Amino acid sequence: MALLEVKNLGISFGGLRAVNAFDIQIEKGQLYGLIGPNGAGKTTVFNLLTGVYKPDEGSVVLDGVNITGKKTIDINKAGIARTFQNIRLFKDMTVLDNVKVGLHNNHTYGVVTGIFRLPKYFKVEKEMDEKAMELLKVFELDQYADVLAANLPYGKQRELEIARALATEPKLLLLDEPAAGMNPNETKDLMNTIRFVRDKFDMTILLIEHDMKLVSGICEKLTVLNFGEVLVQGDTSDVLNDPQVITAYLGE
Amino acid sequence: MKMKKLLSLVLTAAMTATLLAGCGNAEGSADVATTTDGSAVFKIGAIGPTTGSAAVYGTAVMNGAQIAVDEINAAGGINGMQIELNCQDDECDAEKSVNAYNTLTDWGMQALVGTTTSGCCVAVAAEAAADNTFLLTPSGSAVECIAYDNAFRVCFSDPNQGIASAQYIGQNGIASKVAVIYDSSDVYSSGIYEKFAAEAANQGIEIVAAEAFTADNKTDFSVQIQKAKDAGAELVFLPIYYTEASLILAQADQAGFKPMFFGCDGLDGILGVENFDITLAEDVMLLTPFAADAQDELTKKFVATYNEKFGETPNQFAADAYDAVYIIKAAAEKAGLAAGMSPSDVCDALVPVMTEITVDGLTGEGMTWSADGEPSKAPKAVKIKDGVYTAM
Amino acid sequence: MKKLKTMNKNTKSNMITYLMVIVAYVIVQIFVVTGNMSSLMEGLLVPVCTYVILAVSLNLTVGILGELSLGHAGFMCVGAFASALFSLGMKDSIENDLLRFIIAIIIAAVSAALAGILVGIPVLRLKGDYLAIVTLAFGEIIKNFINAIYLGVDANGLHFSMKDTMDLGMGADGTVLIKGAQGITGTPKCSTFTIAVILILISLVIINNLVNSRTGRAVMSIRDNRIAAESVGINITKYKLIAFTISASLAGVAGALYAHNLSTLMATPKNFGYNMSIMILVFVVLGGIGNMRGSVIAAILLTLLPELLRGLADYRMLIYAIVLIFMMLFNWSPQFINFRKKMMAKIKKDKKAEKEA
Amino acid sequence: MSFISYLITGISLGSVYAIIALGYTMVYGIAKMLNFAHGDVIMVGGYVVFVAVSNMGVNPYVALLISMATCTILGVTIERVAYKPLRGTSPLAVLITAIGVSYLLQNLALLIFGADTKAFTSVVNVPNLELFDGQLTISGVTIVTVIACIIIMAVLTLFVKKTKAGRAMQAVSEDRGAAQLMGINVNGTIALTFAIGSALAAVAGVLLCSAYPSLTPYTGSMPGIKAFVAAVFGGIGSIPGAMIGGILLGIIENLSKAYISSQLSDAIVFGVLIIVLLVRPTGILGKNIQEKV
Repeated sequence: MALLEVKNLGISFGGLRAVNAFDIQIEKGQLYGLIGPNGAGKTTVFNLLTGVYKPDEGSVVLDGVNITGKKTIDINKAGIARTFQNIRLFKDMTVLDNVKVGLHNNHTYGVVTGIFRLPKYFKVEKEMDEKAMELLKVFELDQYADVLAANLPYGKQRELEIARALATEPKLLLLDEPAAGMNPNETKDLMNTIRFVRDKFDMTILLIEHDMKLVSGICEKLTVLNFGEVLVQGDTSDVLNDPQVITAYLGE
Repeated sequence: MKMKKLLSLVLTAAMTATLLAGCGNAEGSADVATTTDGSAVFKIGAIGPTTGSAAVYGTAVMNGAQIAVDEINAAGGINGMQIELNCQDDECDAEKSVNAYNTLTDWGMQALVGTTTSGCCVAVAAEAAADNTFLLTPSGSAVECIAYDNAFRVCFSDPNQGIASAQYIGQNGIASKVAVIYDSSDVYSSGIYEKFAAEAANQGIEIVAAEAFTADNKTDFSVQIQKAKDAGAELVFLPIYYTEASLILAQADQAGFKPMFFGCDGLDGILGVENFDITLAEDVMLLTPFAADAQDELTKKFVATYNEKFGETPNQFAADAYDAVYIIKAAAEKAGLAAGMSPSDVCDALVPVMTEITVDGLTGEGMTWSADGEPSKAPKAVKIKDGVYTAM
Repeated sequence: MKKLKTMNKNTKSNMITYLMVIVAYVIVQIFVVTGNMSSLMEGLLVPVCTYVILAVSLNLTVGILGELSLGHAGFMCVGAFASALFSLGMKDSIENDLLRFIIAIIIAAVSAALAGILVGIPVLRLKGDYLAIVTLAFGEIIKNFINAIYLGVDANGLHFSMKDTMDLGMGADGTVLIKGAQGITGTPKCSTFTIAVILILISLVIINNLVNSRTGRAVMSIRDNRIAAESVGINITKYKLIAFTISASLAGVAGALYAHNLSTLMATPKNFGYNMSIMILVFVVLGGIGNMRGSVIAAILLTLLPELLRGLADYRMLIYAIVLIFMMLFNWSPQFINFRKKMMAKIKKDKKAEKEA
Repeated sequence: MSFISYLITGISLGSVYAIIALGYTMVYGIAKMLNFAHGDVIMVGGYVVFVAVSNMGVNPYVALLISMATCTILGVTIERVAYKPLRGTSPLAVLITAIGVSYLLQNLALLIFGADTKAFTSVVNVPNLELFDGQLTISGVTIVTVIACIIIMAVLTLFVKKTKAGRAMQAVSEDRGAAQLMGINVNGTIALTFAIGSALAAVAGVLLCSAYPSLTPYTGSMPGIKAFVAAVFGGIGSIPGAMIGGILLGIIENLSKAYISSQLSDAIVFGVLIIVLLVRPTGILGKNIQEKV
């Protein structure tokens, strides 16, 4: 059974059909790409999967659990974490704290424990620090641990978002244009990092991307979205050579 | 980082300055109480709001006290001591009032004229009792203002005014259906209203409408007026200050409602509102110990001096404060106060003689005091006729 | 304003704040004991502490939670009345002043926290200026409501009315505890400088520890980016409410201090209205949003300022207003900040030059 | 009959709130700041007319123009000195500065005019309207205020929609940065907004004092807050919203005074505000802006 099974997902905004009859199946460990022209509804799909929007119809099943229409936080707890197209970090918090927020639900103690610094506080905080530093090291962010997130270089901010998402220990990671705004060298590094993350954490990744080099370089399967509907779906090389896709991208 | 350092620096500077100021003051109070030219002085403090929405009352108290002090000093002072007056603002806030009181203590105050408003007075009275400082409030009318042995007042108490008003209306058969419009957020107003309502029952007066307003809501009275009108009130009792009363009179006129109006001492001053259409106040009755239009020499002189100095007609607060200073003078002379006494000694000397003195003032002739601090004087009922007060 | 922070730096900075408070306390105590303190300053000690607690507690809402609250005085009001009522009622039953006051403070904290939850649940769904205006509205409602409460006790038990004293219908032996606009009179004066400073320290410890805990991080993540916080599984409503409630509860503690410092307690527009809420906000903004030490300093300075200006008589509040505007411009205007930086740089340069010379 | 009477007085009170709220809402919509000093500009407007009419014997209508001119200059000066240097920093900083300005104006007025209440001579001399044999009286001020309110709202709406300066305002209000890029003089537009807002404050001050003829340095503060509530009620930033919010507020206030409790009317007004905002989080006519993810 696939890790993520989405069937017939759809939503309208004031009469406008943003996403229609969207189906996707992602196997565990896959690196899956979601592409399409601007305005095709890719980010809307992410928002539907993560509960930012409630779908008008269709179902989303993650690892056998139906998460259709659930709240964002419950979906995160069920195992989906994401990054954002326009970076959304906790800007006035340190890099380390950004990741520690991600660890929030898996390393717990109560409000009172925190306020009175009971022994459990020190134990759990130590665990969190270790775990967070481990994650930061993956992205070579450990040297920036005490820097405010807002002061990080752009590329590093994107990586921090991924680290924060990973901290929630998801089953499925959604990356929304992770290479946007990066130069070719940074993109190359990012491709390696994404692959490394997949291998190290045994992660399943769904990503939206415009950079065809990145998409063709790392994605195993692709879904092309156009005007809110699935145009083509399949193995990366097949999809990229499909005439419909070329037409959709270049116009007629 | 710099920001923090800067702030810390400012803090340190401020703390040092504060403490130094503190030292200075403390030393100052230890000085022998003399004026610059070497003659002995008696230090009177006054507290009232001179800023904030109650500023008009505090300012009146300060001005009234100042006139009395100037007169007394010109006439040779108290037992040869010149009076020094120090007025402090309390913004009509109990906490600020205590600050003002402490400021005066630092200055070396020997007797307090204050505070002006009831709420603040209750707080300051507790402090003054703890320090054993003599307190004479010109206008703090709430019962608790003089709960302590060292506290006396010049004005009537709230219950007194409420009962007297109900009795006056009932005994003279002025009206049987009465509406009350009062300020429920004000100690003075709600205090009078409660006693009035209680006494009204005894006098066979029916209260057909009791409508409140609050400090936050004192511009529009159309509803209260309409309700009084609908209830068929013959008389509207206004235990409130003249600022709101002037609005009520104007709005009642606009609404075509023309009952009799009856008020307490707070209403005095209504004719002095700059630019007020005094025809609106025609036939308004009030119980007041002071009327700026009274024809006795004392009042005429006071009003003239006040007008000349401050360009306004004095109200009852100014008269109370003026009397307060003279009352302190009378008591001090009776007790034979000498220069350089500590505030506590002054208090011990003044308290017992307060029940022995009789003072003729602006707000009453032959005023005497009981040991609980209440004055005994007769309220005058006056009616506004052709824009002037006339005795009823 | 935002500085590099590390765990260690944070702890260090907090320690400096605590130390500052303790040193200030010791210095002041020395002055008091040696009799070198003016009555005015001595009288101001407890109020200053009250405002410090109010400022740091509001900073939790404004700086850490990132929501503008204009109703903070309302929670102070709840705490003040609840604790004063308790103290007045138990005056004879609990002889020990300190014990009674401690219970009163706890009652104040709990009742204000309850008010915080009640207000917080609807309010925290709103955003920005709309949230601000609704907190203002709640603050005014609390004040308005308390002004209309009459509560008395006699042999038959408690009597309650929203109209007037006569409506209570009490027996002859009854005493009125809350008398509408006249509020509560005769609260025992239990607030001392020492207790007040201890309460400041407790408030600071609670807030600083909270900020550096899992809960605090969750709250700050909501402030920085609500959507991202949700995406990593932070329960927005829960953490907003926790922060808001703790903030309200500490305001209630400040209210207890306030109530037990004056023998009269009335809910006037001046002390519990939006004016006061705004005044507390002024402390927070002037001291630096999210900066607890700044709040402490600003609250001290701005409470003392109008008292130190008493010598100016009529011009006092005018000067105060001008100083306030100027301080805001000095602390916040980009031009001023640049100017300050330049001056700093110049001074440093001069010093360097001096050294080299 | 008394119900209708309460309703009419409510509308009268509400229309005063509405005029003040119009100024609030304009400034908020364009400068995105809560100008807490707005109520005090109203008070200044009132005093200028008072001095001109009572002390100098100027014709009331000329006095109104003088007052509008004074307030315009005052408003623009305040904006230039106190608010502009803080543009682009935290909105809280501007809010606090506005409070400082509010204190400043109140205390200046206290020093210049004293704490005494001044009885304001009504500028309006329209006779009262008596209906149903005098059972129902509508005062002249009410009629004038309501009409003035409608005219001002209409003119403002036309100004914002049809003129170049008005469209510039709209642009600045939508997106300040983009407006700047399009060559709109943002600072000029904001100054103009303050000028108009303050001129409106003068008119509001005169009508407020004509309806409630008592003038003190603190006259403006409570109506200012109420009008702010009214502006939020109607949807802050929306011109018709301010009008609707103001009038509704006045009606609710008077009806709750009449039928529920005159002591608790403020609590009820604020309670209704809270309920409205919970149902419509941006007020009655406010635009609901969804944050894009």
